[in-house]
Amino acid sequence: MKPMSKIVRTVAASIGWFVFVFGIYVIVHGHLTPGGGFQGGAVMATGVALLIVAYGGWSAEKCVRKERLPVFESAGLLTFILLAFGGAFLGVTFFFNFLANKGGLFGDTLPVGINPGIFNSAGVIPLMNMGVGMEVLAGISLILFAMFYGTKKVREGTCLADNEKKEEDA
Amino acid sequence: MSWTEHAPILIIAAPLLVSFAIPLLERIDYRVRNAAAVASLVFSIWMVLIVLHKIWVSGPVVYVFGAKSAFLPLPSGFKFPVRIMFEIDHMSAFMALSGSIAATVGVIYSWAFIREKEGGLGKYYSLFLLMSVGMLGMELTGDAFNFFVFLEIASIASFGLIAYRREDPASVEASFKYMIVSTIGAIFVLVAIGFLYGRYDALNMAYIAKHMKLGIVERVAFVLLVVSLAMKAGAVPMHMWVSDAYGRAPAAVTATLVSVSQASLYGLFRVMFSMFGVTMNNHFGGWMLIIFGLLSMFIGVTMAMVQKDIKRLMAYHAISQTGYMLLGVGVGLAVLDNPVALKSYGLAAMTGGIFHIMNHAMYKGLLFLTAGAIFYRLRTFNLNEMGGLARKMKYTTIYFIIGAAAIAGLPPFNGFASKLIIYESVYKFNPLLSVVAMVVSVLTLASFVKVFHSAFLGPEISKVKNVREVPRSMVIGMGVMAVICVLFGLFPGMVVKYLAGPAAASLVNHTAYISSVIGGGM
Amino acid sequence: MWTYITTGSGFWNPIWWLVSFIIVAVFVYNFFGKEVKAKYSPDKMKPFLSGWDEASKEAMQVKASNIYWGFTKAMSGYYRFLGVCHTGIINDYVVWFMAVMVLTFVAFIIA
Amino acid sequence: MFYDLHYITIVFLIALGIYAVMFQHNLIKIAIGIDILESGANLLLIVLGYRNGGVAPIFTMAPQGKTMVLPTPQALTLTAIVIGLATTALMLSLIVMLYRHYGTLDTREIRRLKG
Repeated sequence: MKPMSKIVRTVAASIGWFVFVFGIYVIVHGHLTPGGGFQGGAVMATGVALLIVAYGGWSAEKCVRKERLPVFESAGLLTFILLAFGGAFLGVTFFFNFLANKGGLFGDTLPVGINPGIFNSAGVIPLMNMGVGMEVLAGISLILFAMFYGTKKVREGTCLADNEKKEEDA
Repeated sequence: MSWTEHAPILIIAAPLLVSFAIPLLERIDYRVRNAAAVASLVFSIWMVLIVLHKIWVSGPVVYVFGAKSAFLPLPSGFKFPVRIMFEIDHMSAFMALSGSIAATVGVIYSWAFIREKEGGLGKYYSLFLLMSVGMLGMELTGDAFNFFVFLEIASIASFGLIAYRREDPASVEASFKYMIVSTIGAIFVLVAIGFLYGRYDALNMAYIAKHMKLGIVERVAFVLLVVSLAMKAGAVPMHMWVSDAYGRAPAAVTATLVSVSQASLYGLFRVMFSMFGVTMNNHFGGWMLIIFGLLSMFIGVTMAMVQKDIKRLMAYHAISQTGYMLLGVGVGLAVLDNPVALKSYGLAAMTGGIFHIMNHAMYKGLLFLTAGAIFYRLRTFNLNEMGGLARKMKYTTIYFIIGAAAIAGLPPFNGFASKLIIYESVYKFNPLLSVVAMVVSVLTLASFVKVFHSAFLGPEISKVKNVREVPRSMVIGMGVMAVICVLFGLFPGMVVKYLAGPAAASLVNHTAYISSVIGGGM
Repeated sequence: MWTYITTGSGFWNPIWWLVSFIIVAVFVYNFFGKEVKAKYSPDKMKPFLSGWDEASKEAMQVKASNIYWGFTKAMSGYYRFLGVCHTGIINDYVVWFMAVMVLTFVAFIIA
Repeated sequence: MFYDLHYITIVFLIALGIYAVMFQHNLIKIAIGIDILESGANLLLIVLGYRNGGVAPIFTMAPQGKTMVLPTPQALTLTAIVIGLATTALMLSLIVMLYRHYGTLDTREIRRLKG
């Protein structure tokens, strides 16, 4: 995949950061506004897609440490499931929200009615959102890179069917 | 609250945790990864046994997620259950036991079967555990939408696993075909759940069952659910994906995939008995299952007769055996509103059908694993290129004989016990059905005689000269299933009394399923 | 009690079966299982293939595709029909699925 | 007059998706058909939860005494969308691999498994 024109690259470079920041905003405010882990992670992965499209896959590969993505993915998922286990460890139930309304970390109580919302509320939900966001970012980026390699192989003419035919002819 | 009280959730949470941790465990050592995968599934079996014991002592177990108390589905002040919950009765626990054993054997077998140099093994084990989680979740959940989610988890994981050998064009093709059909089926399940939600404003299966009144919307939802789940279970004429997917997946995956399809079969029975039950026209439902069953039995076995690919042949037999389960349970459903007939033969037919589910998971898993063992050494599925393997692979041969005798219904193996129950009870309902079932059994035997003759008997062909017995983990994996086949064959009374019989009774007992969540009965 | 099951119209007990099987097997082996000594020299036991020599054992084995040839031949019409149904095209899989769904729906409305 | 329009749209979308999967022989078109089908199912879920004049179900924006749109179907739809994303990504990857193996996108030629 070739890099696109200079205009596209410049715009991508200036917009890309906003995409990432917006994704992080969507993730961390998931318990107050529409959005959450998946949506924010998908927005951030759009940034990776933007890099691949604008700069070409090979340059984008240098920007992203691809070998760390599976670890990221795993860490996000583990955060999620361990928080779910937390409820069971504390003797209540699996997925019990053991931080909500206790004070402390994400422990404030939200009042009912129209209000601007309190960031430090909702218990384990923001933490789970962050875990999911991490996982989705890593997962979708991996998918995008995998698809990039796939298109590369098709374009280079390494079509296995043709090879098999050649082998049969020979 | 002791930790064993969390046993219902630990059944799926332990494999889920290990599945997520595998990319990290893999960095330590491949042995750690494999051992963790095996350990999590063995732990699952143990938890299933704990839950089974609890059900024996005090009836269906309910586990509510995220609530203050796990065993209170309806806290005071609530008119209907809002939280996602697991609802485990005898039938669920029976299916979960069968599924978790099959998954454990699959992972043990994979240890040697999937060679390290094939690559992507971390992903393989992650997906394998996810597939097991999806299957167990489908069997345990009491929430309709949760059922859909687990269905999709199991399906998507199995798409990846079927296409694991991606250098083989046929594997990718099989995975793609399965994916298209399965996704459409899953979307229909979702649409049906949406219909039921729009009608009853709830997703809990017991709540829906309690308020079920048969209108046009419910009819549409019923047809969508039943046909989609029958397709996922592999009923003829929607069976084409089965022979592709089973035939091309790695053998360890196929052995578990049999159980994953059976989870859909469980969903089908749950929808028919617990959700709709006697409110629908149960003669229609019963005869529908019987017709699906007859078609599956006959077309499956006749297609198997002409196959020359060993795994594809076994896949067609899997379709044919599914027919027995549909037939047995369908007869039970057809007489559900007739207590005399139900007591005299309906319940027995259902017991036979349900017993056959577990037997099928065991002997069909065993047969697929032996086919995998042959593939491991010869690198071919083609029966024409085999011969004389009995001289070289004695364990595999013995296991194959046990599996083939069990699937053909030869005494004293487990297949005979369940098939005998089905024949004799179905005979009282309609003799013709019983005759067809017996003819199919004869054809099954004929077909496996062919496999045995081509692969194991005969002179030692040149290709087989250097073949050795398969590695130890594969022998152990096959051994576990073979031992279960023999034990269930020798002690069918125990299985029927403690596992299959109560499972059939719990399917019939529509009110107990509802009252364990809603309380107070109808 | 562990082995005994009732089947709706009968019963089944694998232990009894196993015991009787062993008894019958011992009986049959003792009375009919005597080895028959070859009266002819091995030379004369060779198969006679119209004067041709016997090919190697490997070539003589009946291949899997040829087993049950008669069965397949007798039911060739049925198998041709099945072959038409199992096209292997993904579109047809979906067509079958939808056809069954529509049929079931119509049947359910009528019933 | 437009009261049932959304249900008509749903039926149209689902029928269109099924048509594409049943009669189109191009793999990419089949993938598009399945996505349309998924959209139909998602739209159905959203429509089921809609209440006339309801506000968005956000906890901090809930005015007292006004109707809210049902939040459960929206949660269901989100889950279904996530699953749809996974399915679509996997499906497209498989199509890429199929194209590499068979050199075609026509379903009538991708039939090594038959009979």
